[in-house]
Amino acid sequence: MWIYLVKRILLATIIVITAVTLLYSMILAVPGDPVTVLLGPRSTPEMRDTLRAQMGLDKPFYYQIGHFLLNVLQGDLGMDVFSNRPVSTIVFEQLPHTIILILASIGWAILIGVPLGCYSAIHRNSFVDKLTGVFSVGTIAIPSFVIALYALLIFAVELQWLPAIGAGTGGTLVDRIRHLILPALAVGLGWVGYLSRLVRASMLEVLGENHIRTARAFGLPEHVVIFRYALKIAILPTIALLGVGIGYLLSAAVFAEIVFARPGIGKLIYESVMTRNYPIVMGSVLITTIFFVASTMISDIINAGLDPRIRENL
Amino acid sequence: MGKDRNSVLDIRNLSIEFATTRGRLKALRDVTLSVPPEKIVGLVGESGCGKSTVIFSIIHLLAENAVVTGGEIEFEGRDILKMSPNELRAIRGDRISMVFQDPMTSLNPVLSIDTQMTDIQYRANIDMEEKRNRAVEMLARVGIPDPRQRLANYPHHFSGGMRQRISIAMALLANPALLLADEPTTALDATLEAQIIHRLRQLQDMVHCSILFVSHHLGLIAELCDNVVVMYAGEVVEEGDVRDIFHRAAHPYTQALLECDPARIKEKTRHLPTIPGDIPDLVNLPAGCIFSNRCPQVFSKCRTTAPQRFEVEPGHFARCHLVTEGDVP
Amino acid sequence: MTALLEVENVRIRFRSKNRIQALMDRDQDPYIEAVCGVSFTLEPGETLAMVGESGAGKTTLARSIIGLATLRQGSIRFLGNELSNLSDAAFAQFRRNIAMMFQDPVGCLSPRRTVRSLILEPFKIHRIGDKNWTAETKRLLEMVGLSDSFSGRYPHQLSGGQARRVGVARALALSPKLIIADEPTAGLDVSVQGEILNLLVKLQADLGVSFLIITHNLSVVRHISDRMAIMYLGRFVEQGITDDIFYHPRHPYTHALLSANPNPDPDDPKEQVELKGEIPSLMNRPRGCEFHPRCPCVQDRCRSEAPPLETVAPGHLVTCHYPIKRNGRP
Amino acid sequence: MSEAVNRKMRTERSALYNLLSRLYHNPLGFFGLILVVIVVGSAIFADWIVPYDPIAINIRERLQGPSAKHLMGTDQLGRDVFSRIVMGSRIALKVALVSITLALSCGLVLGLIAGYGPPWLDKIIILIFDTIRSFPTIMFALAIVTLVGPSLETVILVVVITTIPVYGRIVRAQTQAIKNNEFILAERAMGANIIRILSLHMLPNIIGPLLIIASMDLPGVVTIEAGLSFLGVGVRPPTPSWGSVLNDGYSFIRNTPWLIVSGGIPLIITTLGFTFLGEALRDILDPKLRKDI
Repeated sequence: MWIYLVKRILLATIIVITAVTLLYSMILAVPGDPVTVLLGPRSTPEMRDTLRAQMGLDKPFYYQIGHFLLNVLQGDLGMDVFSNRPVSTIVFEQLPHTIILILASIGWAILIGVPLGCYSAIHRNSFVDKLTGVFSVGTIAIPSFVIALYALLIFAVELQWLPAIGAGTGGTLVDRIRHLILPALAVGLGWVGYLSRLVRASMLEVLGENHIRTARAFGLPEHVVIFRYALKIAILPTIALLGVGIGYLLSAAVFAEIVFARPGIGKLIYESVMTRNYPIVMGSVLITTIFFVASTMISDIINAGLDPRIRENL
Repeated sequence: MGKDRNSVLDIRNLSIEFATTRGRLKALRDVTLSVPPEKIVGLVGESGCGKSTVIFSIIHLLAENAVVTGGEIEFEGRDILKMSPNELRAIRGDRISMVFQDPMTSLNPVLSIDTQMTDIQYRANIDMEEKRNRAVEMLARVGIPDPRQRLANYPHHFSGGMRQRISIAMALLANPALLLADEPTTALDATLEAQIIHRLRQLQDMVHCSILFVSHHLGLIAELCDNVVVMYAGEVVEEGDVRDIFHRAAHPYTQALLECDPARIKEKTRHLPTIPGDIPDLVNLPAGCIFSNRCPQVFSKCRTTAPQRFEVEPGHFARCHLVTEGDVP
Repeated sequence: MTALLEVENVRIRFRSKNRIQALMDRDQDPYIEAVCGVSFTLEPGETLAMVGESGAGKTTLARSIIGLATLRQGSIRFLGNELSNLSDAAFAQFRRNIAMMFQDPVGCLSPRRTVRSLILEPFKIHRIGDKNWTAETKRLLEMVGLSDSFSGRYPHQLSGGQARRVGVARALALSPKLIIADEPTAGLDVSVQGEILNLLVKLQADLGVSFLIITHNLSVVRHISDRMAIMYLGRFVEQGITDDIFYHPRHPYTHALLSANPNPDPDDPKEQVELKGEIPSLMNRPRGCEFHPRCPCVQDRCRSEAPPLETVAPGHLVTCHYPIKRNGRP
Repeated sequence: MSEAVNRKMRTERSALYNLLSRLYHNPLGFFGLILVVIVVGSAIFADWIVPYDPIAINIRERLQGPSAKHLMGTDQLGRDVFSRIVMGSRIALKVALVSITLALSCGLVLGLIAGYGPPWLDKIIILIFDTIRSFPTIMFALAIVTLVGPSLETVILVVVITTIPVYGRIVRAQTQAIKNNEFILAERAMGANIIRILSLHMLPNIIGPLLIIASMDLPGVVTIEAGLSFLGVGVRPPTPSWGSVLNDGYSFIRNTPWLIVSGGIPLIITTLGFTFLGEALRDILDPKLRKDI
């Protein structure tokens, strides 16, 4: 098992390093001079030169990448020119809100989606199965920010059941949860359908395999066949896709944070884009990418834990 | 034909159809066969003759689109076709157990052999340790080297031959009255097949269960089985003691099948005998005998009326007009 | 006259571990020896059968002859010309004379193309232009006993037997001198098997094609092959004239293989020679004679020393320290 | 030979006919087809359908609800929302079709190379795919917009870069699955060169499922374009895009709900339409693909 672990961590670091290099080379490939972009046209040449030297932009390409990589490894993502606070602290202040939102959305999506998928796989073509089928295809397709806007319009603005703005920071726990419901609903709704379709499809495939027929031929109780023999295999592709799904969740979270004016990394990036503050943008994109690569790695490791075949093939 | 007191399993006039887009496929028609206690009955026939459908109907694990349109399967005094799901589950793995054809896919890939072999003993109220001991003992009997250590392994640690031995061990663990074997050695090499068949024969003498052994390999059937049932395109064309079938075959299909087997042809020949033509479409069946379009000795009556099951000699049945009318060739 | 095909000391291996794994466990050899030192010749119009169990390397050897597997060592000469070191272009003109039939009757036919285009594929590949294609398809289909109505069909609309015949028709397209048939009877019932084998024998009689047939079905080999070779773990343990080997098997493995093929007669059970254990994995090959862990008449020398190749009768070669004595049968 | 040619013609026409009839029996699929026809129709005939000039400002009639005069009401600058929505469909489909064709072709080529080419090349391509895939789409889009500035071309660039790995991985998986099939070995044994094998034997078996997946991917691409326009970093105003209508709707949510409602409807119609149609096509054309969500 540990060989698999080492290999997987190695792969994750390589992806992160390539991501960093890609991001950084994107900055340098920009037609205009990043510094003028940053300081705006009215800035004097001296200001631009000092900033350029400060950011080491005058050095050769690979040196800058190497320098940037070294800083990243030490957790230093450079300084924010506007508030001259380190980028990493700014980004890490906002990250927890986004993570809470993502965990809440994926949480309720799993709690409802997975059992729904199992049920519709076991009771194929039943009323529930057909209903979830249509419901999931619909919710997967409709963009999450449209759902967010409609939810905001109906529940917050018209019916005013739930707060429309902010994350209720500083308020009581109940208050914070009330602020969390609508965004989590908007981000997670598509995932209920996605997970139920996924679990249903892989359950149906596994239930058709020979070893399940063997289990039934030995008269094992149906619940043992379903949960211990079938679900344990059927859940593997779902876990793998959950790891990858974090990327889509992060995108949906950006919209939810903007629509519901919640603090978080999405809102941070959005505002920095408006002010063309690319260090912050790059820093947050980098951190979200690392967060994404970590989550795919974790889901692969969980899969290896559950499936001996993955664990042992070198 | 009253109740056959001395047989473990009695299938009478079993007919099964499959609902397909092209219409109702009549997979089994009026199948009648019996399995005497502690005997090995060979169910032989070429692909598409319905021998696997018979096996799966006994354990009632048929595909969703299967419809039983008639007949009964009497096992230990009760008709399996009329059993409730719970009653069925009670006898599966306890009184009837089964070994499947493809060893690579018939064991759960993510559960250890230990889990799978102790799970199937859920009926015996003995503690886990005792269940493990019984599993280890049975694994040793089927020829798995150092079974105690191998118990913790997963299926992908074993070769095809080893996995089939494990399946046989699992099947015989509960001392069943009837073991169903669906071409268990077809996927294995010849030398391995010989070992497993030899081992199966020994275990059968020890466990005193009867075996219904499905195969398309005539040599295997001759060596292993006491009785033989020959099937063609969904019908039992001949049934009898192994010497009846191999030496005094009454049905033209059985005779042709035996002729075609290259192992039986003594002198070397450049031209191998074959049975020309194909199996008829089982959705819209031809009139008369099912083998009429390929039978070398076909005559007018064969094309009009279907022959009935006829006892050629005690315990030897065939379904052919030649047998009922003319003398046996 | 020169032999049609001369294979000499051919060795083929596959990389079983990629570079990182190979670094990690140095003790294990990162390669699997699929074929280790095989030699045989094939005369025009002759049929050689290669028999052996899974993992013996039969298919790998056959594929190396037609250039689908690269040789680590040894040579393959076709009508005197060396094939093993030819570039693809140079190899192409020999590909017309060697055709191959594959194990899966339906799987070896490209799924989205009609039978007609499948049969004409060899002509298209070798850019042979000047033929009336409809007549050519008709001719080839009739040669293998299929009516012209099949030319519009797709592979998934064919039965095992019919697909196999299309495979034969495709192999015959450029009227080759050698056809390599990998398990021609696989997946076919006994009653249909005969049709394909009779077809191959008829083609040999009419066109003088020589066959290299790979199979594990011994009873078929007895009837249709002139010479046969038994392979075990990538080596020829015995080769010779078919009747010689069937009536006077000299290698214990051959004897076990022949006896493992039960005789379909309840009153004449053959004396069973049951081998011990399973086919060892190619990763860690046994020392000395590689058959010794399973050999019923193993002796000390077998465990340490690899047996030499011996000629026990004209054209009858065995690699065994203690070959079985010739029994009484003629 | 002509007999064979028109037999092929007849089979093609009848194939299309029986596809439509089977679609008719699949209610969801047919419903999807109607929605798709509406969207595509409005995109093609936009100039004729549009009652008002989508950019014409008319402050007096600003923020009106739906009325006979303005089917979907007017926005904060008094522009007719219905005209903007209909013109918006042209932008949405243009972005979707251009980016999907580009992504599909690049993905196809890279996928084939990765699947059929030498292992070291496969590893490099897969590494690039995994890296791009590890950027959340919107974040990556925002990063590029920061550098290059918002425009339609940026949106297309972002969509293409983020969707190439999706198609690339599918093509690679299929190529590797087919590569070891015996019919490819048979072709190689007959001496067929790589080009012939890839084009005549590999591609036909891959294109079918790939097009179905592309049709189901269309909603995703439309969503990205609308999302970026909603964030104000996509299409530059005043060009009408569904996202920008929603953006106006969001800023004036307390004044009128209609902007959001009417901005959301076309997105819902398009995404549902293409998804239902894609699902139905997949069930009809390639049932064994069903398990692939």
